[in-house]
Amino acid sequence: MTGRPGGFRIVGQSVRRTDALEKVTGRARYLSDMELPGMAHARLLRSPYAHARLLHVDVRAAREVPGVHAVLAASDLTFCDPFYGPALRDRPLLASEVVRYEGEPVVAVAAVDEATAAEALDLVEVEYEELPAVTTLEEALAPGAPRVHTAEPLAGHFSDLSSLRAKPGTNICHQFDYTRGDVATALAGAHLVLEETYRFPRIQHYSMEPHGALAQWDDEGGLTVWAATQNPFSVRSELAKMFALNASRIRIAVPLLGGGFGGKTYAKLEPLAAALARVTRRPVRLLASVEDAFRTVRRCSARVRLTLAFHRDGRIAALACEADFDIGAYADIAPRVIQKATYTTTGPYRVGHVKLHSNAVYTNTTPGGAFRGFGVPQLVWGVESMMDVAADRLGRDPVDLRRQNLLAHGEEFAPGDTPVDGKLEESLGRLAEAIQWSAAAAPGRAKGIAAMMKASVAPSVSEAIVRLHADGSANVLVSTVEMGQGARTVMAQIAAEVLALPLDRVRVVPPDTSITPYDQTSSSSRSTTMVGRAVQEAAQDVVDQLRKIAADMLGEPAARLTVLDGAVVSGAQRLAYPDLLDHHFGMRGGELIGRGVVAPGRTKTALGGSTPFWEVAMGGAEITLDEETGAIAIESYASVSDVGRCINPQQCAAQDEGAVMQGLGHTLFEEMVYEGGQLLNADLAGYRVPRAGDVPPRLETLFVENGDGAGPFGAKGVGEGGLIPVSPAVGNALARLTGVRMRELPMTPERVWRALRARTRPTTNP
Amino acid sequence: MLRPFALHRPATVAEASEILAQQGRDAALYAGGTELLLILKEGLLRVKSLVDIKRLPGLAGIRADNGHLLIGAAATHRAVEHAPEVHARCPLIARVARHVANVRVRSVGTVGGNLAFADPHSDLATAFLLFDATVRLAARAGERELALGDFVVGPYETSRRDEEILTSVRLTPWPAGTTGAYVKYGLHERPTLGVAVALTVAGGAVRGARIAVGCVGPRPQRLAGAEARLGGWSLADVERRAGEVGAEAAAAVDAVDDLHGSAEYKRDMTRVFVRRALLVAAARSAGREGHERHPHTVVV
Amino acid sequence: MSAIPIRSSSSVRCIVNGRPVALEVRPEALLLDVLRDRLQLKGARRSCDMQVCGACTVLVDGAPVSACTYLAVEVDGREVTTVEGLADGDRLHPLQEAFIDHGAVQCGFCTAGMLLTAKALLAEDPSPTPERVAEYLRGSLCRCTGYRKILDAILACATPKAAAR
Amino acid sequence: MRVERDLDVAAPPERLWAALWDVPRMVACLPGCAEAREVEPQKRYEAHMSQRVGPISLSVPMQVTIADVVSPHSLALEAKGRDGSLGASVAMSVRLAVAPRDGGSRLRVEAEGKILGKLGALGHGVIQRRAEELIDEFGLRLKRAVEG
Repeated sequence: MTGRPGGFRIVGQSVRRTDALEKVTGRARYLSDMELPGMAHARLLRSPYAHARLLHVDVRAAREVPGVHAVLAASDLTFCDPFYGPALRDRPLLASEVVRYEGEPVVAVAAVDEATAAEALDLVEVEYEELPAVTTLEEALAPGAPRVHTAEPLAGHFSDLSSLRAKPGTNICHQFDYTRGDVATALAGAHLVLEETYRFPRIQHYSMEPHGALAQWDDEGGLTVWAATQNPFSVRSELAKMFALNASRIRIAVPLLGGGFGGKTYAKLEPLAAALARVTRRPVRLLASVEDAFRTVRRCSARVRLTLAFHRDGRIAALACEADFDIGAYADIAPRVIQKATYTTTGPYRVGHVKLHSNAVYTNTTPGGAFRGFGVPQLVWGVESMMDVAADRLGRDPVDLRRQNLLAHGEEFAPGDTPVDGKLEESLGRLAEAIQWSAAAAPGRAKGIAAMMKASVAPSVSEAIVRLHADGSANVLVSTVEMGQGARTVMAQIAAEVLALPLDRVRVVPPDTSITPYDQTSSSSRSTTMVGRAVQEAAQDVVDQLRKIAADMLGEPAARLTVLDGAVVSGAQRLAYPDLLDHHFGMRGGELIGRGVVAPGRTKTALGGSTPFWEVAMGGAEITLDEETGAIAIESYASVSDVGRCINPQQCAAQDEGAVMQGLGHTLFEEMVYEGGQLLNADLAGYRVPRAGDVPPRLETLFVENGDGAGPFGAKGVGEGGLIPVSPAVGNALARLTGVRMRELPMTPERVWRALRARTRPTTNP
Repeated sequence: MLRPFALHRPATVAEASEILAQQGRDAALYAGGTELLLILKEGLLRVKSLVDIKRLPGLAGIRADNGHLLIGAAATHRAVEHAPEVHARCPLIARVARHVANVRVRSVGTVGGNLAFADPHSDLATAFLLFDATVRLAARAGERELALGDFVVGPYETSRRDEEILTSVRLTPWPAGTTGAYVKYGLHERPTLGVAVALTVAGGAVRGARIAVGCVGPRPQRLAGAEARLGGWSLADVERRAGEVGAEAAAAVDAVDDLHGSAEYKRDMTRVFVRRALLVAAARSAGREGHERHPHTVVV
Repeated sequence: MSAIPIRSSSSVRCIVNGRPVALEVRPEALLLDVLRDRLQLKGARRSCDMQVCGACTVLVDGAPVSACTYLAVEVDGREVTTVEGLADGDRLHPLQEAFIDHGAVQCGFCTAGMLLTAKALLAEDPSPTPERVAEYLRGSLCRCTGYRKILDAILACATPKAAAR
Repeated sequence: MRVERDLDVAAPPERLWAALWDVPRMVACLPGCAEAREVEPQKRYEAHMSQRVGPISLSVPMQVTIADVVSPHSLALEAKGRDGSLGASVAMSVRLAVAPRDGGSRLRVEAEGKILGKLGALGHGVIQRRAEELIDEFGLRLKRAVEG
């Protein structure tokens, strides 16, 4: 298409990140670095109770503190819709009448500085009447359980969730069902039927940068919010509803993010910052602390009951899944998490008979939402553990059994749904080779593997604009958020490749909804595929315009012209871009604007849209165990991702190394611990994230590159997949080492120690 | 964010004590601040004054004193890690100091602050117990010296009176022929368990044993029963029967449930790590260094 | 040393990134806030706010400290180095170069603290083993990279053992 | 946290019961509790509770409500309060049951409580032990008061 025949100039190269220099010199700017003249600082008063009636909120004394600009309680929010939420508008900006989780905001204050704001909050008097709380799935699903919500909230703004199926009279806020084939008959005829239950804990994203927003209203009633968000357009539509404003009057600008991992999708602190800014008539910055972040969003915990049946020859006969996801006190995007993840429970395997059911269950805990993997890790933990249980029972090799059941390249995931776009067998083969599966493990060691296949969000829209300036440099306008994943670098690479420009002639503009075009979200591993393709199209649009101008100048058909090193060439003739623009506009000025739109639209599949690509990742762990303490050590880990093509191999490796380590976190250490409705470890003294010392001595990331991805140059998404196989790979290795099958995460030393003590029979594994 | 306070920088211990006596619970002693500033930021403690004692003359010193090792309360962990006097007299303490918390806390945090805060999940107090540590408390009225075991009375609780200042800790170096080890284990920021052991061997037999266990309970403790069991054992006995001592220690230790683990688990880990620590000490006594590596475990 | 307590502001003179600085600071002012809000040195960042994560690491007289839990008055008479002071003009510090080359930078929120901690380590031990580097970074958290590339970058800046002797 | 204790008292059940029903006096047996007074007879009381955990002092005006009485066998009360400066809320429910035993009586104490806010999370692990000590001391003082 472009570039030198047979290869690429920039795509496929590990070019330096375009933001690396500013980041190593301390010049990179994040939300917390932003200040505006007259800016007020906001703080929140949070509920100490998991569930309580708000009898009385008295903010009078707080308002009297010198330097306080505004103190808001729910009753003051008369100037806006006080509810928000992407799936259900069930979440109040400030608790009204009832608090539904410990840490829910009750009062917000904006003051001249943080100290004054804190002083004011000390003077707020709140009278609570404690109500019985449900903090576990068991409590929430018990007959007659206290209800977290009693009123039906308004529908949110997502079409795929327009028909949320709550179960009236219970804490179930949404149910998902999917059936294919006839599971009952398949089970009856199966050779082996396994039924097991797996549990996944509540996990905190722990982005190094907590949430934050800075809001300012202008004199014409327009609103600007600088937000640490992964999807500015969702924030915009939330604020548009809340303040009854046209989208065109709202501007969401996004600086660099200090990590996201899904925790910064959808509105979080932006509505409160905007409300405070409205009342104070000045810019208001609301920065979350780490403790606040623990009370803002988390990963949904889950209890997953799986039935997995096999034919005698090892083929999967049927799969049934009953999953309960604990989504906390407000829905956030959890309804989509549960249906999207549950729909792909069968992962990379061919399963004819499938019956899936999942519940999104409210509890009195921090709301659950999106988190790297979007519900899939919770299910894969169970399914991939059971693949090994099955291999053991069938006397089969775990790699072999998986290979037998893998979907083929081009095979539809489900009838009418996106065909498999990678070569799953190749991934499995590469993995087995990388961890030397066929070689016996050394004494005291064991290996385990796991595989996963995940859908990206659909329907999905990404748009891009490429502007080629008169001097031959270019801007790429996209709303992809740079949160560490390297998207800005990758977009620049794609544009530079197509435009035949050096990388330093291309600059990607930071997201700003009033300037950069629509993009649904920077999540779901979708940016390289969707936005990347839009950038490719937009750049190609510019190239086509250039060739047309050149064709006009040269009197040659445009189709015969190519671009090379910043010029359109035809044989020995070379027309540099500035000259072409000069000719076109008749002056040194003007610009060529290219446009790219990627919008696959709706389909008739179960969720109304077919994934634009399949994210495929497999992982293999080799472990040792301190049998006396129960502590697992990961000696070696190999991760294989099918990415179609690496646009930037170093950044792909960086993504997967990070994903594996984050996966090790929830596999071995991480868990938000509640007692009596109180979160006990909302800080790093009690919540343990992986450290440098936890990196396995050998950590390898491999990529399958067949150029068969749906994205630009045959690339596709990466970033979530690497995290997902970690838990079952480690659990499978542990089972092979000890005969002990763990079914609950994290596999902390104490939990493994207990399991080892309860062990009744020695391992039957090879 | 910290709420306002006045910062006092007294020139003498007497002056510092005077301020403390006048202000009582409205004043807090400040040295490294690594613990104090945290609870102040969290609003769990509100004071009108901080009394900065780290500049008091001599308080940061580390020196030999009549055969003992005297560590000034304001000496940082980092200073302890590097001090030649510590390496010469109580080398285990230098090694323990090198692994306290993280490098930033070690740069700033002080020995006195660590002991006086009495966080049950701390390394130093456990290791100090092995050196029959005493602490010196000074006030206007005079000084007193207390055994460390009498000073730390519970979690975050010491017998320091409001007007008293912990000025130094005195360690008694081990007799010749003594080797020791400190082993800590844990997943979280602070250890789940710390075990310090020392064996004095003469004529091929254990003549004295010291075992201290910390972090698992309200305060670190010496385990006399377990120590006594080792008396007269040969190094071979220790290597063979260390598990018995571990079991004895586990039975004697006071363990509590917390986020670091259940009391039951901590008790069993006491068994495991007392044995492991004894094996390290015994191997060192026999002139062998090197030990098996275990996850989440630091051996010094 | 003075018997008169510091109740309001006191004057602090120090060297920040090689330049003399004189400031009036209140006793309760934290070094991190003074650096970020008064001196506009935004490279040190607040994350865990409890000395565990290392995002706010700066060097005081060469020693790494958590600026989030460190009184600004303490830097009086001392030398402070922040990430902004690492490069020599336009010439990056070798650690900065190595972090870029090894892809050790992702979101960048931990980067300043990582660089300064690594600088302190290499000053103390120019030829650390990989284990020593990992151990020294115990209090330096990164949620993006998985650490592998950070460790590689730091080790690339170590003096080879033979040369160090 | 939860604490359960059985305590033998060398006094007849009636005397023990009478001592419990003297709520201000009974509440004052809890270490750190002072200024106990009656607000509404046999229904609502007030007391002030102070506790120290190292450098941290908790000072809470408590409202005590009698939740359930099965005279002369058992008494359930609930107490709650808040330390505004620490942002810590304390909530307790205590059930005291009296039964005859070997000529004397046996008092069963079942206490359940929580401290909400930062202190509660931070003190997790420490608070359980402290609560046990408090209930033990409460039992001793009550016993002394009744037997003496």
